[in-house]
Amino acid sequence: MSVSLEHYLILSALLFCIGLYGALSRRNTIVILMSIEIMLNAVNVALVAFSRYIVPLVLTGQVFALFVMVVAAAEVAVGLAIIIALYRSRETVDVEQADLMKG
Amino acid sequence: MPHQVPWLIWLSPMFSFIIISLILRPFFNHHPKLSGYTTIAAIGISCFLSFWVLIEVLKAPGHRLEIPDIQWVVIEDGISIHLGLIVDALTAVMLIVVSVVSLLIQIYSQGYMHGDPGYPRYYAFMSLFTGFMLGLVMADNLVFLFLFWEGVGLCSYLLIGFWFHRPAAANAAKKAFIVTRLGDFGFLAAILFLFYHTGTFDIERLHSLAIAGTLAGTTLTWAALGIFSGAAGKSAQFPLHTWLPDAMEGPTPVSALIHAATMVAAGVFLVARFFPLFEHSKVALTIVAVIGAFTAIFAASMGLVMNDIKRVVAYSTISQLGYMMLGLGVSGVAVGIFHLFNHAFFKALLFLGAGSVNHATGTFDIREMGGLRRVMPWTYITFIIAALSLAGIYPLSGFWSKDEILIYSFKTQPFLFTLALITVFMTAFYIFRVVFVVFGGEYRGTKLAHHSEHKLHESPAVMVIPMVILAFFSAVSGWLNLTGNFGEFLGHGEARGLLEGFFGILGKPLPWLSLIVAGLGIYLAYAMYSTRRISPEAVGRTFVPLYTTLSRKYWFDELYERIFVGKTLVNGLFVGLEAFDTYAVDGSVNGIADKTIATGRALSRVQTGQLQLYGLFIAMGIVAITICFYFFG
Amino acid sequence: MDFPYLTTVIFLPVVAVVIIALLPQPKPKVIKFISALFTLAAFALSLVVFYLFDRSPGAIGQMQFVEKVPWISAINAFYHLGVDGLSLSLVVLTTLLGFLAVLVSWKIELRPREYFIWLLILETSLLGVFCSLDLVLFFLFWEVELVPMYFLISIWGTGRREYSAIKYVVYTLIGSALMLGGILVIYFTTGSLNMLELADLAPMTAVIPFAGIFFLLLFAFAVKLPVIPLHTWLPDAHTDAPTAVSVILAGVLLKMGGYGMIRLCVTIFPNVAVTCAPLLVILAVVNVLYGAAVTLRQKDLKRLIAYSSISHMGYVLLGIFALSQVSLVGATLQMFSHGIITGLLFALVGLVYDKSHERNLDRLGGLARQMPVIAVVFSVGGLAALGLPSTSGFAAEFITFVGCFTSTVVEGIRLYTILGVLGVVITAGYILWMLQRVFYSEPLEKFNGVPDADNVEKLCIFSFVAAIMAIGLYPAILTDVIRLGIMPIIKLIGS
Amino acid sequence: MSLKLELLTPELSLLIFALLVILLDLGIKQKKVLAGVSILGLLVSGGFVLTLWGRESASAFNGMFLVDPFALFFKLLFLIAAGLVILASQDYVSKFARFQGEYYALILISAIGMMLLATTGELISIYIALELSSISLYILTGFLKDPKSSEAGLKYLLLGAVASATLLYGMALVFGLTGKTRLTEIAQAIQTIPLTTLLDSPALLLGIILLACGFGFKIACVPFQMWVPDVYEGAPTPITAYLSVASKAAGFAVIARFFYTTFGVPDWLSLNWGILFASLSAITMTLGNVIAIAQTNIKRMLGYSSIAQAGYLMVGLAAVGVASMADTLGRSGLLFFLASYTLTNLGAFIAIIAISNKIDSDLIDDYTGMGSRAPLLALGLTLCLISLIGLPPTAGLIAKIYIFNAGVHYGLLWLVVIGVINSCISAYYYLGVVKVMWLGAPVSEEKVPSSWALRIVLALTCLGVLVLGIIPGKFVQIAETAVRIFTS
Amino acid sequence: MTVLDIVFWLLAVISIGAALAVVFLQNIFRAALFLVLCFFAVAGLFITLQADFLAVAQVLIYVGAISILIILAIMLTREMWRGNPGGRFQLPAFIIALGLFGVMVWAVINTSWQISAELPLVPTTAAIGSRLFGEGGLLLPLEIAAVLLLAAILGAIVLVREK
Repeated sequence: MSVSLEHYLILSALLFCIGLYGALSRRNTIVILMSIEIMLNAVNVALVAFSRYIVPLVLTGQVFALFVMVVAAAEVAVGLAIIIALYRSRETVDVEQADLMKG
Repeated sequence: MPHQVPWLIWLSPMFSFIIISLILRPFFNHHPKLSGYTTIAAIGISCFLSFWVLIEVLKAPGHRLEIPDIQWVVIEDGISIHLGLIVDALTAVMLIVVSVVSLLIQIYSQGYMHGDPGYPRYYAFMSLFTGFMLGLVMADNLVFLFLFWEGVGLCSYLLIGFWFHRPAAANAAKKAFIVTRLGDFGFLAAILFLFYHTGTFDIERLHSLAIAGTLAGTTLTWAALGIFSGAAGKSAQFPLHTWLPDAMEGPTPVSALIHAATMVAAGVFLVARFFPLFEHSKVALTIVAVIGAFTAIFAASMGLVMNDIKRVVAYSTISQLGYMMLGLGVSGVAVGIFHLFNHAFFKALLFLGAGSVNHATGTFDIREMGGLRRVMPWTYITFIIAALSLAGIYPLSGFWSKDEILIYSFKTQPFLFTLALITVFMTAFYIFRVVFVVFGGEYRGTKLAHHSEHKLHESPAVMVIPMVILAFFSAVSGWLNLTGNFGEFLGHGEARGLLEGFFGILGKPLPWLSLIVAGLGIYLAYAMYSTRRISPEAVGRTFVPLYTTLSRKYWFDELYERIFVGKTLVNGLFVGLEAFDTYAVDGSVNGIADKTIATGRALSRVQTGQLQLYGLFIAMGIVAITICFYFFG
Repeated sequence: MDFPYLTTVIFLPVVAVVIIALLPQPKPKVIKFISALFTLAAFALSLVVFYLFDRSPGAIGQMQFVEKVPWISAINAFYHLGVDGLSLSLVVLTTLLGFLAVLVSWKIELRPREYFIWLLILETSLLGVFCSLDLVLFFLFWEVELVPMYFLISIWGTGRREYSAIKYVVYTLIGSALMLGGILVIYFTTGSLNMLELADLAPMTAVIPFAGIFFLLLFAFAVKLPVIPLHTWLPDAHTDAPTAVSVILAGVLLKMGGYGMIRLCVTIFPNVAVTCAPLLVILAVVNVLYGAAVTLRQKDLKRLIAYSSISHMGYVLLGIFALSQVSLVGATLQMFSHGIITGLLFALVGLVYDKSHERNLDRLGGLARQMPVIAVVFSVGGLAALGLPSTSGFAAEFITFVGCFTSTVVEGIRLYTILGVLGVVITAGYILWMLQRVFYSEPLEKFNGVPDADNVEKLCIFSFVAAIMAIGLYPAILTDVIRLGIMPIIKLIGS
Repeated sequence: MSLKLELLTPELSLLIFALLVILLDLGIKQKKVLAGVSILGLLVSGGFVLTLWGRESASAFNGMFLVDPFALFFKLLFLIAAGLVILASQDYVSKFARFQGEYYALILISAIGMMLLATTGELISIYIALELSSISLYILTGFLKDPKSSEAGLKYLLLGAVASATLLYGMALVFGLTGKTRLTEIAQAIQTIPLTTLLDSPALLLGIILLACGFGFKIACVPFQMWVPDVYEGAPTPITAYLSVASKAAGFAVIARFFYTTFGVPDWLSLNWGILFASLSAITMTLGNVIAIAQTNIKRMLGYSSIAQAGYLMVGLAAVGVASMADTLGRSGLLFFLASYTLTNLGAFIAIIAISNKIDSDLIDDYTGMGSRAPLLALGLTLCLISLIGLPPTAGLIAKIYIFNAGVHYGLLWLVVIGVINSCISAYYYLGVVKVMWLGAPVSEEKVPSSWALRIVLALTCLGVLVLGIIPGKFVQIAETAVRIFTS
Repeated sequence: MTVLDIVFWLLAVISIGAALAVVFLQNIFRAALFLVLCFFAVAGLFITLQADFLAVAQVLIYVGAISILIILAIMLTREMWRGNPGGRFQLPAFIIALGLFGVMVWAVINTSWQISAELPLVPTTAAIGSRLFGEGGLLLPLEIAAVLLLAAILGAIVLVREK
C-alpha cells in the first residue's frame, strides 16, 4: 500500500489528539504548552499534505503552515511569559492550583 | 297633572337625604333636629303627592297614568334601558301605604331617637329608604326596579346596623344583606332570563307578552320563580326567613317602617307587580301559595315562645307576609295587597308600641315588663287595637283581609287553608301572650337600675300621636273594601253595598270559624298569662323538645351560619381553595423559581476553576456535535 | 394635523419628570405640587379629548386624534397613536387615577423625588399602552411600566416588598415575552404592525397556527388581568406596594390585560376568539368564584382587596369572551368601574393603615367612631364593589351580565353567567364582613386619637366617590363612547 | 496589483499611532498624554472609516481585504469600544503605572486585529488577525500580574490556543477540500463538489464544526464558554469590558462573514449550520442566565450575562443560516444588537470600574446603597442593566425585538420563545444588582468619587443606550445598509 | 513499498513516539528534548511531502527558537523537581481524545478528496517567495504577522518584567 494523503491526515489526526490529550491531562503548564505545539504541528502536517496532494502547483498550504509557525512562536513567547508571571506570584506552574476563580 | 309630579314623590326624600348628608350633617351638626324636620317635610310632600296621585289614578281611565321615560343607557343598537314610572292602582295603593306609614314613623322617631348621637344619620338613612321604597313601587322596568330593590336593601342594612358598635347589630345587618342578596341572585337571574327571552326590561311589555301567551311554559315558570326568589328574600319567606328576627337589632321605628310595613312587603309587592306572569304559570303560583302558607305557620310557631317583644312581632311579620303570599297565590293581587295594606298599619303600630314600651322600660324582654297598662294607657290601648287587628277580630282591619285569604284558600287549596287556620290560632295566642305579659300583672323590671330610679312613664306626644293615628287606620283600613271598591280598584273584586259588606260577612260560616279559632287563641293566652290557670312553665316542661325546637328556631341559624357557611364554605371549601392557592398555585411558581436558582448554583459548581475541565468541555463539544450531526443530520 | 392631543397627554407626566429631575434640591412640597399640577393637566386634557371625541354614527370604528410618524422604518414601525371609544375610557381612567395617585402619595417622605419620578413615568407608560396603534410601540410602552413598578414596590413598599416586586416583574416579563413572540409572528405573517390594518386577519399561513399566536398574546394579558392560575403575583404585589401604587396597579394596570385582550386577541383573531371562548369563559367563572372564595379567607385588609380584584376581573374576562356587543361594553365599563372602585378601596386601606398601623382584620375594629369619614367612604366603596345599584359597580356588572346572558356566540354561556352572578353573593359576604371587622363593633382603645382623613385625603377620596356615583347613576357617559369602539369589533365576530 | 492604500488607512493609521504611543512612552513623563494620543489615533482611524463609508465596496490584496459597509460598521464599533475602554481606564491605569504605554498600544493593536478580522476574506489572514487580537488580549488579561490576573491570562491563553488549534484544523480541512483560501473561491469550490448532505463529506462537516468551535470560543458560546467567567473576573476591569464587547463582536463579525460567504450556498448547507447555531444559542442563553443567578461577584455575573447575550446574538446568526440568501434581516439584527450590546455592556462596566475602584471589591453585596453613595454611577449602571434585561426605553429592548424578529421570520419561533423566557430569568439577577444598589442601606456614608472622564463616558454610553432605545430608526437603517453588500 | 513509504512510516513512528514521550515522560527536561525530536520528525515529513523550504523553516523556528524558549522557561521556573504529573482528568481526557481521533479518522476516510495528479513544485523556496509577495500573493497575512510578532514581543516584555 502506497502512502497517500489519508496516511498523512491520519498521522496528523493522531498527533493532534495526542497533543490534545497532553494539554488536557498534564498538570505542568509548560508541558501543556508543549502539547499545544504538537497540535499545531499536527495541523501543519495536514496543511502541507493537502498542499502536496490537492494543489501541488500552488503552495498556499505551505505558506499557511509557515504562518502557523510564526503564530506558534508568538503564542509560546506570550504563554511562557504568562507562566513566568504566574510563577512569580504563585510559586507554581501546576495548572490544577490555578483555581482562584471558580463558581 | 304635570308629568313630573310622580317623579317628585320619590325624589323628594332623596333630596332630603342629600341635604342632610351634604349640608346639615357637616355644617349644622349641632342642630340635629333640623334633619328630622327636613325628612318629615320631604316625606310630607311625598305623602301629599301620593294622595294626589291616588286621586288622579282613580279618575284616570283604566286606573293608570302615562309618565314619559328618561333614557338611561343604550346597551345595544335599538335596545336601551329607560328609567320610567308606572303609575297604576297598585302603585297608588303602595304609595299611600309607604308615604303615610313613613311619615308617621318619622314623626314618632323624633321622640324615640331623641338624644341619639346618630340622629342626623338616622334621618338621612330614613329619607333615603323612603325615597328608594317609593321609587320601588313606581319603577316601570326591571333594571330600575332592581336599582330601588337593592337600594332599600342597602338602607335596611344601614339601619339595622345603625348602632354599629354593637356587634349583634353589625352581624344582623350583614346577615340581612347577604340573605336577601341570595334571594336577589334569583331575581337578577330572572331579569337576565327574561331579557334573553323577550329582549325587554319593560314590566308592562312583559305583562302583555305573558298575557298574549308569547311568554309561556317553562320559561315563564322559571322567570316567575326567579322573581319569587327575590321576593322571598326580601319578604323573609322560608327558607330565607332567618334574617328578619335578627334585624330587630335596629332602632324600633326602623323595624316598624322597614321590617314590618314596607320593605319586607316589597316582596309581596313584587309578586303582585308581576302577577300576570305568575297568573300564567300554575306551578309558580302554587309554589307561592305553598311557601306562603308554610311560612305563615312556621314563623307563627316560633313566635309562640319568644321572650323578646320585637322578635315576637318580627315572627308575626314573617307569618303575616306568608299570609300575603298565600293570598297572592290563591286568589290574586287584590287580596294579597289588601292584607299588605292593612298589615302595614297594624304591624307598624305594634312595633311603635313595642318601641314605646322600650322607651319606658329600656328593655325588650317581656319578662322584665308587666303592668304597663296603668302607666302607659295610650300605648296599651293602641297596642290592643293593633293586636286585635292582627288576630283578625271583627271588625278591625286585619279581619277583613285575612278572611278573604281564608275564603279563597278554602276554595282552592283546602290543605293550605288548614295551615292558615292553625296560624290564626297561633297568631292570636302569641300576640295576646305579649299583651297579657307586658301590660297585665305587675311590673317585674329589675335589671335596669337607672330605669327603676325613674318612674315609668307614658311616651311623649310626638310618639303617641302617630300611634293613635295608626291605631285609627288599623281599626278602619279594612273598611275600604266593604263595598269591594278596593279590590275592584286593583282589578279584582265584586261590588256590594256598604252595609252588606259590613254585616253580610257575619252571615257566612267561615268567618265565624276563624273568629272562634282566634278567640280560642286569645283565651288560651289569657288563661296562661293573665289568670295563670294553666302554668306556662308546666306546659313548657311537658313539651320540652318542642319548646326547645321552637326557641332555637328549628336550628336554622345554626344550619345556615355554622354548618353551611361556617363549616362547609368558609372553614371548609374555601380553606381548601386558599390552601390550593397558596401551596399549589403559588407554591409551584415559587418552586420553579427556587429550582431555577438551585440549578444555577449547581451548574456554577461545575465551573471548578480547572482550566483543563474547560478544555475537556471544548473537545467534548466537538465530538458531541459531530455525533449529533451524524445521527440527526 | 391639529394639536397633538394624545402625545401631549401621554408625555405631560414626563415633562414633570424632567422638571423635577432638573430642579436642584427641590423641596418635597414643590415636587408634589409639580406632580399634581401636571397630572391634573393631563387629566384635564384627557377630559378635553373626551369632550371633543366625535360621537356621531360616522365615527364608528374610526380612530380619532390619530398621530402617525415613521419611527423604525426598517420594520415598518410607526409612532402611531389614536383613540377609539375603548381606549378613550381607559385613558380617562388612567389620567384620573394618575392625578389621584399623586394626591394619595401626598404624605410620602422617603426619597420623594425618585418616588414621584417613577410614579409619573408609570402614568406615561400606561397612557402609551392605551393610545398606541402600533404593535411595537404598544409593546414598548407595555414594558416601560415594569421598571417604575419594580422600584416603587421594592423601595416604598412594605412587607416582603422585594420578593413581591421581583415576582411581579418576572411574571409580567414572561407574559410580555410570549407576547413579543406573538407580535413578531404577526408582523412576519402580514408585514404590518398597524393594529388597525390587522383587524380580523384573513386566514393565511403563518409560522404557527393562528390559535398559537392568539394564545401567545393572550398569555401576556392573562397574566396582567390576571386569570387563574397566573394570578399569584397579584396579591403579593398589591399587598406590598405603597398605597398609590396599589391604586394604580389595581386601577389601571390590570386593565392593560383586558384592553389587550379586546384590542389584540379579539380584534385580530375574531375567529380564534370564537373558538376558544368556551374555554375562556369557564376560566372566567373560575376566576370569579375561586377569587371570591379565597378572598373570603384573607386576614390582611389589603390582601383581601387584592384578591377581590381577581374575582372582579373575572367579570371582565367573562364579558370579553362572551363576545357580544353588550358584554364587551360591559367588560370595558367594568374595567373602568373596577379601576375607580378598587382604586378607592386601596387608597382607603392606605389611609387606615397609615393612621392605625394595622392591617390585620383580627386586630382592627370599631374604627367607624374614630374615623367616620373614612368609614363612610369605605362603606360606599365596598358597596360599589359588591355591585350595589346606583354605583358604577352595578352598572358595569349588570351590563356585563346582560351581555353575556344574551350572547349567542358561546355555547352554555347562560349557565356560566348565572354562576358568575353567584359570585355577587360571595362578594357581598366578604365586603360586608370586612367592613364589619374594620369599622364596626365597640371602638378599640388602642386606636383612640387616631385621626380621620385630612383635607387632601378627603379631596382625593371624595373624587373617587364622585366618579363612582356619576358612572353608576348615568353610565351612558361612558357607554356611549365605549360602544363606538366596540361595535366594529363585534362586526368582525359576526363575519 | 495596486495596493489601494486608502482602503487600508484606518488600520494603518491606527498602527502608526500604536507605535507612536510606544515610542512616546519611552520619553514622556506625563502618562495622561498617552491616553490622549491613543484616543486621537482612534479618532483619526474613525475619520478614515467614515470617509470610506458610503463608497462603493472595494477590496485590496486580491480580494482578501474587503472594504464593505459590513466591515466598516464593525471597524467603527471596535474603534468606539476601544475609545470608551481607554477613557474608562483612566481611573484604573494607576495600578500598572509602569506599563501604560504598552497597555494603550496593546489595546490599539488588538483593535487592529479585530478590525482586520471583520475585513478580511481569506483563511490565512483571518487566522492571523484572530491571533493578533487574541494574543494582545491574552497579554492585557494578564497585565496586572497579580495572581488572579495571571491565572486569568493563563487560562485564556491555553484554552485560546487549544481553540485556535481546532480552528486551524477546521481551516485545514476546508482548505484540503477546496484547495483555496479565499472565502469566495472556497464557496465556489464547495458548490462544485457533488454533495446532497453534509454526511457525504464528513471532512466538510468536521471542518464546519471545528470552525464553529474555534470561533465559538471567541464569542463564548456553549460549550466553549467556560473560560469566560474566570477570565472576566481576573482581568483588569476595563479589559473585561473590552473582552465582553469588542472581542465578542469581532467573533460575530467573522462568523457572520465566514459562514455566510463560504457556506451560504447551497441552502441545505446553510440550513445545517443555521440549526447548529440555533441549538447552541438555546443552550447558551439558558445556561448563561441560569448560572448568572448564582453569582455574587459582579464581574463574574456580567461574564455569565455576556454568555447569555451571546446566546441572543446567535439567534441572529442562526437566522442568517436558516434564511434564504436574499434576506438581510438576521444580519442586520445581529449588527444592531451588537451595537446596542456594546454600548450597554460598556456602560455597565464603566460604572463598575468607577465603583469597584473605590470600594475595592467586585462583590455585589458591597454595592449596597450605591444609589445614595454614587447616585450618578448607580443610575447609569441601572440603566444599562435595564437595557440588558431588554426593557424600554433602552436599546436592549429594540435590539431584542429586532433580533428576535429575524428569528421568528425564519421559523425559529421556538428559539425566540426560549430567548424571551430567558430574558425573564435574566431580570432576576440584573434586578438583583439594582435592588442592592437602591434598596439596601449603604455600608458607609462615604461618597464614591469618579473622574470627569469616566462620568462623561458613562453619560455618553447611557445617552447612546437611550437614543438607540427611543429613536432607533436611523441606526437600524445603518445596520441594514451595512449588511446589504452581502446580498449583491 | 517505495523508499518514500518506508521513510514515511519511520518518521510517523518517530513523531508519534516522540509526541507520546512528551506527554508521558516524567522528566520534563527530557520531554522537551523529545519535543525537539518530534519537531525534527515533522520536518522530515515535510521533506517527504516535497516541502523543502518548510522543513528548513520548521527546524529553524521550532527547533531553534521555540524549543530553546521552552527549555529556558523550564529552567526559569525551577519546576524540574515536580516532574510531569498527570492531572485529575486523565481518563476523561483520554476518552475524549480517542473519540476525537475516531471522528477525525472517520472524516478523513469517508471523504473523497480531490487528489490532483500533477507533480509538486520542487524546489519550493522561490515559489513560496512569489506566493507571498507576487501577484495574487499573501501579502496581507504577512503584514499582519509582523504586527502580531510586535504585539507578542511587547507582551512578553511587559509580562516578564517585574512590576
